[in-house]
Amino acid sequence: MMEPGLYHILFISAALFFIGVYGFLTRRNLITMLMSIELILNSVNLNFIAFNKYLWPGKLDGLFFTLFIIAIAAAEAAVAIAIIINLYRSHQSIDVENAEDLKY
Amino acid sequence: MITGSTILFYLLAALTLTCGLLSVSTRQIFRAAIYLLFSLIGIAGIYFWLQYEFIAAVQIVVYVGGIVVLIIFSIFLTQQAGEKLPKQKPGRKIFSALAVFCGFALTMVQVYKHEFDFDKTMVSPTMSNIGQNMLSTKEGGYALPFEVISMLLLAAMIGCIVIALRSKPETK
Amino acid sequence: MPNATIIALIPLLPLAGFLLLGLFGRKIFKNSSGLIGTALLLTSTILALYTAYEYFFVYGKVDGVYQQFIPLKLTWLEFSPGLSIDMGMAVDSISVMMLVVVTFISLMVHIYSLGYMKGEERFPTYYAFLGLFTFSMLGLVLSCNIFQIYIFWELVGVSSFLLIGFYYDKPSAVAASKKAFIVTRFADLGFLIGILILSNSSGTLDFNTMIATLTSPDSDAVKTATASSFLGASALTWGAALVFIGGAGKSAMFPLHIWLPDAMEGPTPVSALIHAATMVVAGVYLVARLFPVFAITVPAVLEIVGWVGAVSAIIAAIIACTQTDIKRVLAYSTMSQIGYMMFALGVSKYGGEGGLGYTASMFHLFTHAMFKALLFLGAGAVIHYVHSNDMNDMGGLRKYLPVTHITFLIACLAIAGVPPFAGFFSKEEILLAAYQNNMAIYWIALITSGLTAFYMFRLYFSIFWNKQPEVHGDKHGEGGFVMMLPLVLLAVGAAAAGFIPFGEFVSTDGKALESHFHLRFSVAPVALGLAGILTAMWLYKKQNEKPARLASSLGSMYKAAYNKFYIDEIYLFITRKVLFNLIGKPAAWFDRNVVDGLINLTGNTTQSVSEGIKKIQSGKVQQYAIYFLSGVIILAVLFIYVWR
Amino acid sequence: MNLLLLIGAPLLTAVAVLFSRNKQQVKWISLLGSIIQIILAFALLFAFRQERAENNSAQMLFEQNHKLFDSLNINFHFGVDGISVAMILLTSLVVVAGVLVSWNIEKMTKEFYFLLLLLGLGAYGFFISLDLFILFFFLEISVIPKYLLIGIWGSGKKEYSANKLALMLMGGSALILVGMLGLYFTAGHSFDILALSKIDIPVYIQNLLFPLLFVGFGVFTALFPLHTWVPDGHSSAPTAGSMFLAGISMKLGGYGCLRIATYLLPEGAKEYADIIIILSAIAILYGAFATMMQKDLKYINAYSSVSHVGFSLLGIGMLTQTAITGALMQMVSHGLMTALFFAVIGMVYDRTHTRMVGEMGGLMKVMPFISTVFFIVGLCSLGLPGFSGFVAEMTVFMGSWENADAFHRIATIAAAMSIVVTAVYILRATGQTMMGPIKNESHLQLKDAAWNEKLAAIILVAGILAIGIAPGWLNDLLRPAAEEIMNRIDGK
Amino acid sequence: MNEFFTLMKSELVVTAIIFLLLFIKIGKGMKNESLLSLVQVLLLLNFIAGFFFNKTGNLFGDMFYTTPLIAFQKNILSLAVYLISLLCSDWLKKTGHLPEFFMLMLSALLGMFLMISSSNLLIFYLSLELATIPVAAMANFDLEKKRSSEGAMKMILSSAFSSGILLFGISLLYGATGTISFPEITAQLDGSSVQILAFIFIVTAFAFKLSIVPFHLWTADVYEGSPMAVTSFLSVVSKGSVAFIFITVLYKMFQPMQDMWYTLLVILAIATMVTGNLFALRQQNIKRFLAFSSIAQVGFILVGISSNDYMGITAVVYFVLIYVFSNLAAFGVATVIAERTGKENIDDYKGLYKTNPFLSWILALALFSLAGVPPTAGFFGKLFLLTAGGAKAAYWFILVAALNMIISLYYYLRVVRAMFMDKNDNPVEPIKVSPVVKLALIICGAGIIMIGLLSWIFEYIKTLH
Repeated sequence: MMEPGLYHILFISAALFFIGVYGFLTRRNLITMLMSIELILNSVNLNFIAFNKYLWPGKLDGLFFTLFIIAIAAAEAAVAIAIIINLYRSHQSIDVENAEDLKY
Repeated sequence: MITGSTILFYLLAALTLTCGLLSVSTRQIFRAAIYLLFSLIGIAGIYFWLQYEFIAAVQIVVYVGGIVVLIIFSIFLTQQAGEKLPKQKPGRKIFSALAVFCGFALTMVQVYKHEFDFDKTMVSPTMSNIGQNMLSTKEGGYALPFEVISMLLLAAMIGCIVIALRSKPETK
Repeated sequence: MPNATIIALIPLLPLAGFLLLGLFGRKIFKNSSGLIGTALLLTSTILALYTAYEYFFVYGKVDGVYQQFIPLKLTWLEFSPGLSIDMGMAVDSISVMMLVVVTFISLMVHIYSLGYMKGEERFPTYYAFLGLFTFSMLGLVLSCNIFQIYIFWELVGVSSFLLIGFYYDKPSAVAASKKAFIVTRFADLGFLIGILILSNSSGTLDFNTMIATLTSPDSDAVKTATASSFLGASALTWGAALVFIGGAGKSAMFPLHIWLPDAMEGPTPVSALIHAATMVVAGVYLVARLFPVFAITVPAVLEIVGWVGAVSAIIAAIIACTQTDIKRVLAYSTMSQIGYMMFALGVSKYGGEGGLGYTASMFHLFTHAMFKALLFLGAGAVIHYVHSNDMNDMGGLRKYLPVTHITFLIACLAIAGVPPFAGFFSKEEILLAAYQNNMAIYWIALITSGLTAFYMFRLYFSIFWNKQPEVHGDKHGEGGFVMMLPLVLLAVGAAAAGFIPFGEFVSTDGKALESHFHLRFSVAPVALGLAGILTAMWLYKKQNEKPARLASSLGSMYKAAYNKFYIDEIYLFITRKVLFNLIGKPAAWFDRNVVDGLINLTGNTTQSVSEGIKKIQSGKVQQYAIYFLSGVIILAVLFIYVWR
Repeated sequence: MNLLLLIGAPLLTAVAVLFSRNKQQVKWISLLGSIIQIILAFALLFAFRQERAENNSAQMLFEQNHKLFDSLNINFHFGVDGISVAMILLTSLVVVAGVLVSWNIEKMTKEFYFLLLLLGLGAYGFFISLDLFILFFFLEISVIPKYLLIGIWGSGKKEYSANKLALMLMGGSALILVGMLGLYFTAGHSFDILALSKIDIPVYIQNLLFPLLFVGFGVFTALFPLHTWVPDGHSSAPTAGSMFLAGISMKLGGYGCLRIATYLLPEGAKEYADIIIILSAIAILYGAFATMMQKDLKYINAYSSVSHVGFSLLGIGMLTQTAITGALMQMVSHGLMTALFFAVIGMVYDRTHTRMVGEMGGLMKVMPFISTVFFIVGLCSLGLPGFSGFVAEMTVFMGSWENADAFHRIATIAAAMSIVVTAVYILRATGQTMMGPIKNESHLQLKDAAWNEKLAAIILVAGILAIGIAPGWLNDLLRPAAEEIMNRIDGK
Repeated sequence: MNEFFTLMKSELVVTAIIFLLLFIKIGKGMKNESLLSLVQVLLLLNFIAGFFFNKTGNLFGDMFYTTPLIAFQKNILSLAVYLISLLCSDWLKKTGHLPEFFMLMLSALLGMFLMISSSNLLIFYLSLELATIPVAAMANFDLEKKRSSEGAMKMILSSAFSSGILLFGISLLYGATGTISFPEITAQLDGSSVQILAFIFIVTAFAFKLSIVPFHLWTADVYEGSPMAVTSFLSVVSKGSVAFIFITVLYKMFQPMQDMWYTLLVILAIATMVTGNLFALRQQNIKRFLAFSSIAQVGFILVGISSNDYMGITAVVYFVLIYVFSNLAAFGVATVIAERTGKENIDDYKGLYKTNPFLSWILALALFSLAGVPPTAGFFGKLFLLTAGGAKAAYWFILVAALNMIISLYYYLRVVRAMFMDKNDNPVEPIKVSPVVKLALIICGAGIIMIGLLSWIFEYIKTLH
């Protein structure tokens, strides 16, 4: 076991990022896709905080970035959920594969 | 040397990743939401561990208290309870896994190869520090993003209202 | 000095006639067009005769040598200093001689046509075309620049085309006119390339300068031109040979003669003018113009000229013996006689006594113009009378067409070389020249002259004697004064032209040439001629079975001659099968399918690629994300590991 | 003389047409406008000769320079030399003839004339431009009107043909564009033709850019094997459209090949001259043979255009002063001749409603005027002396022969052979349509040309004869300009 | 403080309009017609206001900066929004949420203004989201239509995914350089692999917004699903703004990596032009058709951007200006026809010229301009882009671009052919175009013809540096 440090956190965040990406690519339910997006954003937040802590503690850029990402995530999630609910109303389903009318 | 702090970190890491993984793999949508919740809590834990308490608090308030609740509500709205999620095609899964693994490997290789210049001071921000910067309009201040995000939230709100509360008779 | 205005008027008056009648003929000069044309040409003829008189007897001879005068020369198109196409007038003995011949024959034809073409719907057009032809022909003979001669060369070609196709609603006339134009055009290609070679070698297009440059053996131009060789012959040889091909085409020399018999589809006076007396001798004239070059610099080509002439002469004579269309017989006869002129040039040398062939050739050209035009006009009168070209439809016409009969007989005697008619003198000189230089050609010429007498009298007896005529419905006699006058005038010419001391006026170097008359030498041709006449008389004077039996006894030879040695068929094979089927069709197919196909293929490929990749836009948002992610990863890998 | 008039006149006419009220107005305004253009073109000719007579030996006369995109060094730089003057004359004659033969267009008359005038505008602008960019602008202006003219008023497979034409010409433009930009950057940011002609461009760049420019312009002028738009485009276009296409548009390409590609990139021209010669010799012969097999009159003329235009390219490829002069003469001559040919074909088609050679015959009897013109143009096409074609072709031959090696000579002979093939197909066409017996009884009722058609034909015939009978003036116009081009090629 | 008002005037004006609309909405509300007229007037004022008091300056430390060129870019966007408000007035009058629509649109516009002016990754990211999220909501404004919500869903999810990747890239870049301000990052760039990775991640976000292949796949679906007004907004305003900031980011922030991004742009430009064109070839729906054509147009913009000099900037700004007119004219005509008849397919346009010559001419002009055919301005725009791209002497690259113009001409001509040449038994009936729309169409038409010939416009842009 090693002393946990920046690289450990970077590993966690990268892993979480790609877990989120994997979820986005494979989940068929729109809400779960949205959840995957949240994971992605959180992994990014972790990155910012870790960099801020270990490398650039002099300024709070990373921290504020995280803060605003959280806020954006909330707004994005809200709009996305509104759209999903509207889609559900018209399609009677939130399966992403049922919304494929627009193609080619 | 194994200290309590180290063990705590690994526990948090394990919680975050496991829950994250379960959240994208379980076929029970409600469970997925709960796993997401725990994963986010794990991340909040890591923030605590890093002594970024303010962010940890925000994380818990906004995510746990806000977004996850929103998601759970929307699950209630759109899903009959107990219904399992549909399966994805194996081909898609395999290809996604491959792509994701490549991406992960690529990123990790680059990150581990890179020599970051560490700052040994390891200071943590204080609350007043954060507060002053947040509303400052000078160099290093964050007043403008603050205003921008307020406009964004306003716009998102308007958008949500229009879309989610669509009133049928008014349109024709 | 020659008067430029007068000489210029000679070709310009017919041109004026062409423009006048061509533009306004059908509306304004509907009835008077013939008279206008004739009047203009009469003026031309008088001017030409005046010029001839002036030239030969007043100013032409300086120090005993006939000089060339160039009273007018305008630059028409300048390529570079010294190299330009000029429009000029060269006045020398042969051009003046030709002026007279062309205007005189043309005038005769104009007059004759007043009667012959009367009542034609396109009467004004006819006279317009005649004017155009006369203008072009006069321009041709006056040319002082090789390109000028080429220009008028083409113009006479097209006027010939127009006149052959005058009866444009007759498919055979259309075909004949096309054939005439295309075959001569093919020959002109040779002429053109020849011009390019000669002009490039000599650095000029002007006849005099060109001849001067190319005949001085130590000039640089000649040295370089003879040094460079292509397919075993020097550039000059090629040039001269190609120019000769042009001449051979126009003069219907073997094997480019096939257009001439078909050209008889035109109105008969036209045949008399163009395809007997004037245009077809242009080839001879051309060789004569460039004679110093041929004789001094490239004697090999001159030898070719001689042989082509000889072969044409005998082949045409043989074919003429078998044909039944009287105009075709005359056409082959023309070809045969031009062969004479050609080989006369071929056996000639430059300067002094050796130049006898040249003089003889010109002399024969002159006399031939008279009697051949007469023959055609006479044949025209006959055709006019019986409405048929076929010998078998004729016979015993001497009572109905007395004037025609007599004039025709005179012409036949002239062409057969019976003394003292014109043909005798010119032919004697030719045979003498051949005898002096080339025995093989001499023998061919001798046989030909016998054959000539035979087929001419075969023609004569078949028309005017032989069987009794069927009585025709409308007897309109011989066609009146306007048709008789030219016959008589030409008959006078055919009878008397031989007494002109031609060598006095025309020779290679302009010095007078004594005409030698060897009785000993004349015996053979005259005897052969008489033999031919008698044979023809024996066979054809009365209707009998002898000709048919003779024909069948000769078997395949007769058949081959009757079918013109299948030369037409060979041409047909080449054009139909080779040009159209082997080149034309594949070219058209290639263009539509390969070249255009490739272009279309590009378009279609684009379309099908577009169709093929539409699946990428699958409508699945996750698929889009996969492309997105793959794009990111691939770009990252490329830029981190490959293009770093 | 102010060259802007040459652009202004057609532009004003086009605008006036756009605002006119009825068909009569449209026609008469167009006619008036095009007559003004002719007057301007002749005024230009005389002014030009006057200047030259007064020993004004500047390469370009009547130069004007108006700043356009100053920072990019793009200017309205106009000026004319002999070549331009000749081309402008050609354009003005074809325009007025085109306006006249379209007199009876009923469908969308206003649009038709508007597009027609726009095409003319493009050509005028192209010929007076001394700035590559502006030249390219005017070149491109004419693509869309062509497309619309064919597509809307055409016949047969008009959409296909219009598309093909537009796309192939656009392809040519694409190549020109790249070559043009290459020149621009090589020359230190200048599009000015005169400036570009003064600098030494490195040989490897010339070898790179020359094919782009030459092939690009070559597409416009039917360079083998990129000529396939010609038969389809010409045969589908309405009469005036074909006249413009063959009479003017193809000349834009030839002019470009010479003025831009060859003049500005002499080393490149030398490098590729042999290929040009081979291609154009193939085009000449192959076009002629392909023509022989055509049965549709318009296809006949279209393929024969491929063949004839080959002479211009051949002349350019020969790189001698006389050959280039001949090439230019051929452009002018072919422009007039082919415009006239299409006009006559149009007249015949309007009456008989067929263009198939086999379905006609003996038309000389019912329409002597049209037949005579048909005949004249046929004779011009086969290079008969007295008509312009002869002068041009002979000049090309004379110039080509100046190259003493076997390659050039064989190419010249091959090209010369086409005059026989040309005679074959021209005589076939005239023989089957104008001569012979009348095949279709209904043709007996047909009328001869109307006044407008007569006028159009006479204008073009006059042009053909003016060159054919007295080529000196054209020679004087073109030769000094060709000499200028040769000076650059020879490095003087 | 005075400086604050002058430098941020565009943003302030837009914000003011948003709040005005908000108060109207919260208050008594207004009829759609009068509200629309009001908004149109306000937008016109906004556009006009953009011409005054343009200065260079920074605000909020390094977060916000503006120059006359940026102000001009903002003005182009304002103009486009104004034109959209005119062109789509038929649809807007009918919609039940007019004030909300404009609030969202103006929020997005505000986001774009801030994005163009941003000099900091944080503000850039925020304004990017501000420019995206409201548009996603707007895409769903045809509430009754299934396709509208599908389009909105695709847009919000794709853009969330894309911003995730962007953020990951930003975080890596932050880790490697320790700053989020553009000039400071420039100083820290050393070309290490993490920076390259971060760069690629960041560029993909631009690529996504600009619909560069292979990040373009959302475009056509969203364009087709959205209301026409939103489609126009997306294809013109959104693209234009991202193109502007893309230039700034590449030319300023990533200047040290210029060799790399030049190669990247070449690859992306070729892929984009080719793919866009190939897809556009067989589209039937006019919106989808214009979507793919706009993808191809972006490929040309990339050619211009690749020049890495002032010429590139000028050419792109100029092109976007022309593109605004051309594309909006095309969308305008499509809107009118779709609103009145519900016909959106190219085949429905057959014989349009017979019944609606005015619309046909405008659409034809627009398409010619898009195809880059003179005398329309598109010719100049495209040519200048290629001229800019040619500065690196990569002629084969220009050649590929030029050859792509052929394909694009083919499909633009397809529409022209349908309108002018093809016969149709059942053509679009004659439409009486309302005066406002007609005015807008005429403005667009005039712009298409005049901008190219009025060369001082280009010269003016050039002087703005």
